[in-house]
Amino acid sequence: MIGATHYVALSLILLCIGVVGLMVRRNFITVLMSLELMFNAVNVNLIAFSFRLGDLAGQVLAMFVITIAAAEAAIGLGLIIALVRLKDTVALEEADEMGG
Amino acid sequence: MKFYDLIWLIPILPLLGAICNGFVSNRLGLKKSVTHGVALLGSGLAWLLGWAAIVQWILDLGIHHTHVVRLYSWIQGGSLRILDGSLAEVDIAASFQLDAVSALMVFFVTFVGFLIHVYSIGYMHDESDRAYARYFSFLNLFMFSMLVLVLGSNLAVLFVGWEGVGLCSYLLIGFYFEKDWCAAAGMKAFIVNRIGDWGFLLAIFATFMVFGTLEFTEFFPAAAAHPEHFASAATLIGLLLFVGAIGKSAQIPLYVWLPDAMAGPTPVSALIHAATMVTAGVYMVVRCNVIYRLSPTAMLVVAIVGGLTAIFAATIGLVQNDIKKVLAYSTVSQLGYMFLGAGVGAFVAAIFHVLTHAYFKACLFLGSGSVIHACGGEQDIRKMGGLKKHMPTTYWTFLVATLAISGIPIFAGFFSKDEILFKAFEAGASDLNRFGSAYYVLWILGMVGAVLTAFYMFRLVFMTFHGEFRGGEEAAHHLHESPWTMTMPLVVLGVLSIFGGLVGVPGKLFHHPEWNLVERFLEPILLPIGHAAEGGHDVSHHAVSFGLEWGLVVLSVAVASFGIWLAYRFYMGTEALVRPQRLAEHFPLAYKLLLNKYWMDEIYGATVISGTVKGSRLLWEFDARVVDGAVNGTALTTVGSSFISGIFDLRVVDGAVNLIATCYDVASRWFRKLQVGFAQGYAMVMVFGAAILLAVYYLFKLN
Amino acid sequence: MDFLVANFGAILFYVVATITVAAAVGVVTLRNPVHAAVSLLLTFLMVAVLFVMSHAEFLAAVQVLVYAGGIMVLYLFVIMLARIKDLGPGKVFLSGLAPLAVLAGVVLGCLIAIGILLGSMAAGDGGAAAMTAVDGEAIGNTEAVGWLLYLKYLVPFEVVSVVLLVAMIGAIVFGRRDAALAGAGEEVEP
Amino acid sequence: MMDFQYGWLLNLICYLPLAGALLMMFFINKENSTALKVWATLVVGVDFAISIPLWFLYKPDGAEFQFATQLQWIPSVGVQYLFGVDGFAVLLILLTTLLGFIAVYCSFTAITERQKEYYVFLLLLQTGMLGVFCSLDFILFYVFWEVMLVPMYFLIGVWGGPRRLYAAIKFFLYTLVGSVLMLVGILTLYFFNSTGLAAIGLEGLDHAATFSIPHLFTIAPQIPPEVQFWVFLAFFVGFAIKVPMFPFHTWLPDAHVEAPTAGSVILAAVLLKMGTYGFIRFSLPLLPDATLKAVGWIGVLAIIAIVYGALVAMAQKDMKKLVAYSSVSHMGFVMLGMFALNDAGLRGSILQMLNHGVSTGALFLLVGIVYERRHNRMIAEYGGLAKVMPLYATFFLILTMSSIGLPTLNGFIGEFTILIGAYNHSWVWALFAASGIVLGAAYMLWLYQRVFFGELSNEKNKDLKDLNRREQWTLIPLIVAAFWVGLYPKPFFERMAPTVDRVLQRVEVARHDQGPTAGDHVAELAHAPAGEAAGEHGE
Repeated sequence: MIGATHYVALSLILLCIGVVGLMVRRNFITVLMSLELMFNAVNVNLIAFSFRLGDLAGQVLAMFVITIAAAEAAIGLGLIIALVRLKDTVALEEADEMGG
Repeated sequence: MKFYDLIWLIPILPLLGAICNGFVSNRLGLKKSVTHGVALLGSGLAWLLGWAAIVQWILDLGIHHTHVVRLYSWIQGGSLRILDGSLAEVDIAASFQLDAVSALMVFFVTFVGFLIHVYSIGYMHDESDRAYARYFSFLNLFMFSMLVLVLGSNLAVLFVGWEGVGLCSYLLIGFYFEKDWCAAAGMKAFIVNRIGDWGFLLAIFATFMVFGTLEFTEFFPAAAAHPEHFASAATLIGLLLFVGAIGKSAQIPLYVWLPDAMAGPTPVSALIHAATMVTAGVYMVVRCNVIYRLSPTAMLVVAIVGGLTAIFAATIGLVQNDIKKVLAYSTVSQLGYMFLGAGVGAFVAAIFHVLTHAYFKACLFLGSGSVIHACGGEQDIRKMGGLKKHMPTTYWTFLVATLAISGIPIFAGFFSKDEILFKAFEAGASDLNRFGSAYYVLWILGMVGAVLTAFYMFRLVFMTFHGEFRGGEEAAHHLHESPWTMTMPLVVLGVLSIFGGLVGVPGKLFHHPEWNLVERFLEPILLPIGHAAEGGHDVSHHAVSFGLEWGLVVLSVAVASFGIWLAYRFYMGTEALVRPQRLAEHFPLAYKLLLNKYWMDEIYGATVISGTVKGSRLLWEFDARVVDGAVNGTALTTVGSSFISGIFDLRVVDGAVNLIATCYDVASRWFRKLQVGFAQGYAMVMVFGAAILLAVYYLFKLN
Repeated sequence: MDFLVANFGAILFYVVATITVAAAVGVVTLRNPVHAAVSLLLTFLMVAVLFVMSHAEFLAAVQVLVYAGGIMVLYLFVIMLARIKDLGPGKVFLSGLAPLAVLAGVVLGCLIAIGILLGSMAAGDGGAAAMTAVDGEAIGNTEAVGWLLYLKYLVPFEVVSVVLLVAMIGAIVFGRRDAALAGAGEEVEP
Repeated sequence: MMDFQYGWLLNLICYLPLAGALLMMFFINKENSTALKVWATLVVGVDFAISIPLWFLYKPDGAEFQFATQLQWIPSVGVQYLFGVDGFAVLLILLTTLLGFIAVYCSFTAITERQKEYYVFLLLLQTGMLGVFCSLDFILFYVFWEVMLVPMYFLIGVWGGPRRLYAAIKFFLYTLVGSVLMLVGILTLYFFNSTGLAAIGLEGLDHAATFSIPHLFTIAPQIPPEVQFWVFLAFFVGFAIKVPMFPFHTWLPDAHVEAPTAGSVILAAVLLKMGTYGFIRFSLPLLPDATLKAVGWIGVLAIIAIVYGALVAMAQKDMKKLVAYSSVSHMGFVMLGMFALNDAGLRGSILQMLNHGVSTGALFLLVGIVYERRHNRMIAEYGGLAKVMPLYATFFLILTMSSIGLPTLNGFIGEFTILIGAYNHSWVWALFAASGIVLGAAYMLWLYQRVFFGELSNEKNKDLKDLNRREQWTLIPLIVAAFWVGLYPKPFFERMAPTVDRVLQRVEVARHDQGPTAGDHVAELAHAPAGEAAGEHGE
C-alpha cells in the first residue's frame, strides 16, 4: 500500500535534485527551474500530508505555494531578461556585482 | 576697597593682556611696541597689585589670617552623600585666597614673570609681528593660569590653574610649530602632565568624598583636628595628589617631558620650566601639608621620589652637551630636592627652595638665552667657550647663579638647599615616622647630588665662558653682549641670587631663630595637628645637637667645593676636556648610559607609547571587523529574509547587499572565496545551515 | 493480473514517481534549454498525476493550468526572447565547489531521510471523504477547497494575491529596457 | 504637574521649521539658490530667536512640565497630543535650535546640488528633533522619533560622501531596529496601565487607556520588576543604539563620515542626545527597579565606551572618523554620570550632553570647513596648517581644549561633575573613567599636531584660505557657549536641577523598596566611626 511515506520520499528526492541543481548549475534558467522543482517537492509533501491527515488545509497551502511560485517565476524571468539585456548572458557568475 | 579684596584681579589683568594680544594684535599684526606694551602692562599691573595686596594684607590682617575672596558659585553639582553618611553640597566656588604660601608665590611669580616679559622683548625681537603677539599672548595667559593656581582657594580652582599652565606650556613649547620636534615636545608635555592630572582629579574626588568640601580653609582644619580619623584617607589623597605633582614637577617616572620642553623659546624655559610652573607640584604639596603630615606613607613616598629624582637627573646632567638640556636636568634635580624637603617634613624649606631656585634658575636660563642669542642659536657647549670677555654681564650673573645653585654660602641656594639636607638628616636622626634609615639614605643621596650639581654646573660655566671659543671664525664675529632689556633682568636676578636667600638665614645656628623670616612667614600654613594643637611640641628639634648642625653645614659646603674643584680639574687649564674624554673612554658603558639618559625615552617609546598606539590600532581592527562585522552579519540575515519575502525594493536590497560586502572581510579566506557576490554560494551556505539546524534538532530530539 | 489490479495504485505511483524523478534529473542536466523546459513540463504533469492520486483534483487542475499552461509558456518565451542556445557549464568559476554543493545536497537529503525513517508513519489515509466534504456535507473537492479558501483562509489569500500583484509589477519593471540600463548606471559607484 | 502658560510658544517653536519647509516647497523656485538660503536661514534664525524666551520663562520652581498643550488626538486608544517641557528639555531645545541654525548657516557653500530638497529636509529634521523633546505622549514621541529618521536618511544618502548609501542604510536600519523594540516597550507599559495583555500574562491596572508620560510616571512604582526588566531591555536597545553605547556604536562613524557637514553636526549635537534623553526621561523614572539592577552593567559598558572610543579614535586616519569615535567616548561619560544615579552625576550627564553638542558639533564644522577646501579628510594630507590658517588653528585649538576638558571651558565642568558623581558611586568607576581624559588629550592633541604643526609640506595646502566671515560666525556662538558653560554654568545647573531631583526621587522610591542597597549601606556607615569609613575608603 502506498502511504504518505512514499510521497514524502519522492518529495525528498525531488527536493534534493532541485537543491543540487540550484547550487551546481551555472545558468540562471536552470537555477530557476530547479527552484520550481523544489516548489513542487513541497507541494507533493503538502498534498500527501493533507490526504494522510484528512485536512484540506494542506491543499489550500499548496495553492498558495503555487501562487508564490508563479510570482517567483515572473520575477526570476524578468531578472533574466534584464540580465540578458545588460550582460548578454544568462551565466550567473556574470551577475556578481554584489560581491565586494 | 582694599587691594587684598581685589586679588581676583591679579590673574585677570594678564588675562586681559593675553586676550588683547591674542585676538587683536595677532589678527591685525600690530607693531611690536604695542604688543609688548600691552603684555608688560598686564603683567606689570598684576605685579604691582599683587605686591600691594600682600603688603596690605600683612599690615591690615596679619599673616595668620587667610583672606578668602569668593567671586561666585561655579560648579553646582547638587548634593552627594559622602563617606561619613552626611549629605554634602557640591558647590564649588570660583574663589581666591591669600595666605602665607599664596603670598610668597604671588610675590615671586609676578615679579619674575614681569622680568621675563621684559627679557622677552629683547630675545624675541626677530620674530614676525604676529608671532611676537602670539608669544606675548601666551606668556600673559601663562601668568593668568599660574596666578590662578597659586591664588585658588580650593582644589578645583587650583586645578584650573594647574591645567591652564599645562596648556600654556604646551603652546609655548610648540611655539616654533613648524619644527616637528617642537610640536611633538609640546604634545609630550601636555599628555604626560595629563597623566599626572588623572591622579590629581581622583584626589579631588577623594577629598570631596572624605571631607565634603574642596575649600582649603575648610578641610585642612577638619583633617588637622582629627588626624587619626583621616589618616588612611590622607594616605590615599596624598598619594593621588602626588601623582599630579609628579607630572607637573617632572619627577620620576614622569620627568621625561621637561628636557624636551626646552624646545620652546628660552625665556619660556626660564619662566615656565624652571621658575614657576614646574614648582607648582611643590607648591601643591606644601599647600596640602596637613594631608601629608597625617600620612607617613605619603611623606615617605614623596621623599623617596624626590631624593631619587634629585640624584638621577643630576647624573644625566653630568654629560649633556646642550646648554639648555643641562639646565633642564638640573631643574629636575632641584625639584627633586624640593620634594625631598617636603617629604622629610621641611615644607618651609621646600617652598624656600622654590623661591631661591626661581631666582637662580631663571637667571641661569636667561643667561643661557643670552648666550644662545649671541651664538646665533647654537646650544651645544662644545662649540662655545671663552665667552667671558664678549659678554661680561651675562658671565657674572651666570657665575653668581651657578654659585647659588651649587650651595656656596651667602648665595641664595645655599640656605634653602642646606636646610633641606639638614632636615633630611634630622629626619633620619629623629627616626621620623620610624622610617629613619630610609631618610638617612636619602640624605646621602642628597649629598652626592650636591657634589654632582656643583660639578655639572661649573662644567657648564667653564665650557661656555672660559677657554677658547670653539664655534668657528664666523660665529666668533657675531659674539656680542645682549641688549639692556635682556641684561637688566639678568642683573636683577643675579642680585637676588646673591641676597635672595638672606630672608631664610638659619637663625638657629646663631641662636637667633627669628632671623629666619621665611620660616616665620610660613609658620601659619603648618596647621598644628591633633595633640600638637593642645600644646604638644615636636621632638625632632632636639635630635641633632648644635655642634652636629654646624658640622653638617661645613660638610655641605665642603661637598659643593669638592664638586667645583673637580669641575675645575676636568674642564680648566691645559688639560681641559682631555680628562673627561679619558674618563669616558675608561667607562664607556656608564658614559653611554648617561649620555643617552638611561634610554628612558626609548624605553617609554617601546613600552607605553607604542603599546598604546598598537593597542589602539588593534582595537580599531577589532571594531571594524568584529563589532561592525557582527552588525553586518545581522544585516546579512536580514538581507536573506528580504530576498525570500521580496519585501524590500531594489534599492534597499542593493544597499543591504553592500553590507554583506563588508562582511567578507570578517570571514575566513575559504569563506571569502565563496562569498564573491555569487548567489549560489549563498544558497550553498543556506543548505548547509539547514542541514546543521536539522542535525541540531535531531540531537535534541533524540536525547 | 490480480496483482496488477490489487496494486494498481502502488504500481501507478512507482511509475509516475520514476518518471517524475527522471524528468527532474533531466531538468538539471540537459543542456538544450528547450529540452530542459520540456523535461520540467513533464515533471509538472507527473506531479499533477500524483495530486489526483491524493484526491486533490482541484489542485491537479491548477497545477496543469498554472504550471504547465502559464509558467512553462513564460519559460519558453524567455528562452526564445533571450535566444538561449545552450545551458552548458560555461565558464567554470566555482568548479572546486561543485562537489561541495553536491555534498551539501546529499547531506541535507540524508538528514531529511533520517527524519522520514524515524517518523515513519503507518500507511493509511485520513479518509478520501474528508477531501470532498465541508462540515460533513459531501461536495466536490473543488467546492470544498473553495469554501475553505474563501472563508477560513481569506486573509492569507488576499495577501498572496497582493504578493502576486507586486511580483507582476516587479517583473514588468525588470523587463523594461530603460530600467535595466538605468540600473546599470547606478551600479557604478565611486 | 503641568503648566499650560505659553503653550503656544512651544508649538510655534516646534512647527515653525515645518511651516517654513512647506512654504519653501511650494513658493520658492529651486533654481533660486539665494532665496532658498535666505529663507531657510530666516526660518531657523527666527526659530532660535523665539526659543530663547523659554530660557527665561521657564520657572525652575514651577510645575514639572511647563509650556504645556493638551489635546485629544485618537481618543479611542487614549492617544493625546501632549506637549510640554521641563528644564532639561528646554536646554536641549535651545541646543537644537542653535545647532539647527548653525547647520543651515554652514551649508551655504558646501551644498551645491538639489539645494531646495536639502533645506527642506534640514527644516523637517528640526521639527522632528524638537518634537521629540516636546512630546509628553508616548505615541506622539514615537511619531516624532521616526519622523526625524527620514530626513536624516536622505541627508546622508543624497548629499553624503562616496559610501553614503551604505552609511545611510546602516543608520536607518540600525535605529529602526532600536525604535521598533522601543515601541514594544511602550506598548507593554500602555497595556500594563490599562487592560493588561493576557497573551503574555501581563495583568493591567485597569486605568483609563493612555500614553501620557506624566500619568505613567505616577504608576511607575507599581510596575512589577520582571515587567520593568523587559521594558527596560527594550528601551535600552532603542536608546543605546542612539547614544550610541559601546557594542552598538558602529553606525556612528560611518554615518558621520559620509554625512554632509551639517548632517554630522546635527547628528552629533542633537541626534545622539535623543538616546540619553530617552534614558533620563523614560528609563530611569519609569523603570527605577530595573534601572537599579542595570547600574553595574551600564557602568561597565560606559567605561568601556570611554576607554575604547578614545583608543579607537587614536588609530584613525580620517579626521571625521576620529571625531566620531571621540563622540563614543564622550557619550560614555554621559552614560556613566547618568547611571551613577546621584545628583552630581546626573547633572554632569545632562551638562555633558550640551557640551558634547557644542564641542563635537563645532569640531565637525571645523573638519567640514577644511574638507570643503580640499575635499579630503585624511590627516596625513595635512600638516602645518597653522601657518596658512591661523584663525582656523585658533578656533580648532579652543574647541580641542573644550573637547578634552580643559578647565574654564565647557568640557571640564561636565566631566568634572560626572566624575565626582561617579566617584561617589564607586571609586573604581572614576579610576577608569578618568583615564579617558588622558587618552582624550592624547588623540586630540595628536590630531592637532599632525594637522596644524610641522612643516607645510603638502603643495595643495600652500594657499588654503583662512576662515571667511560666515565661517567665523558659525563657530563663534559655539565658542561663546563653550566659555559660558565653562566659566558660569550656574544657570544651566539651575534649570536642570528640578528634572534631576525628580528623576532621582523616582529612582529612590525603588531603592527603598528594594531593601538594603548601596544607599543604605552609606547610611549605615554614617553610624560607624569616621575613621573606619575613611579606612574602607582607602582600600
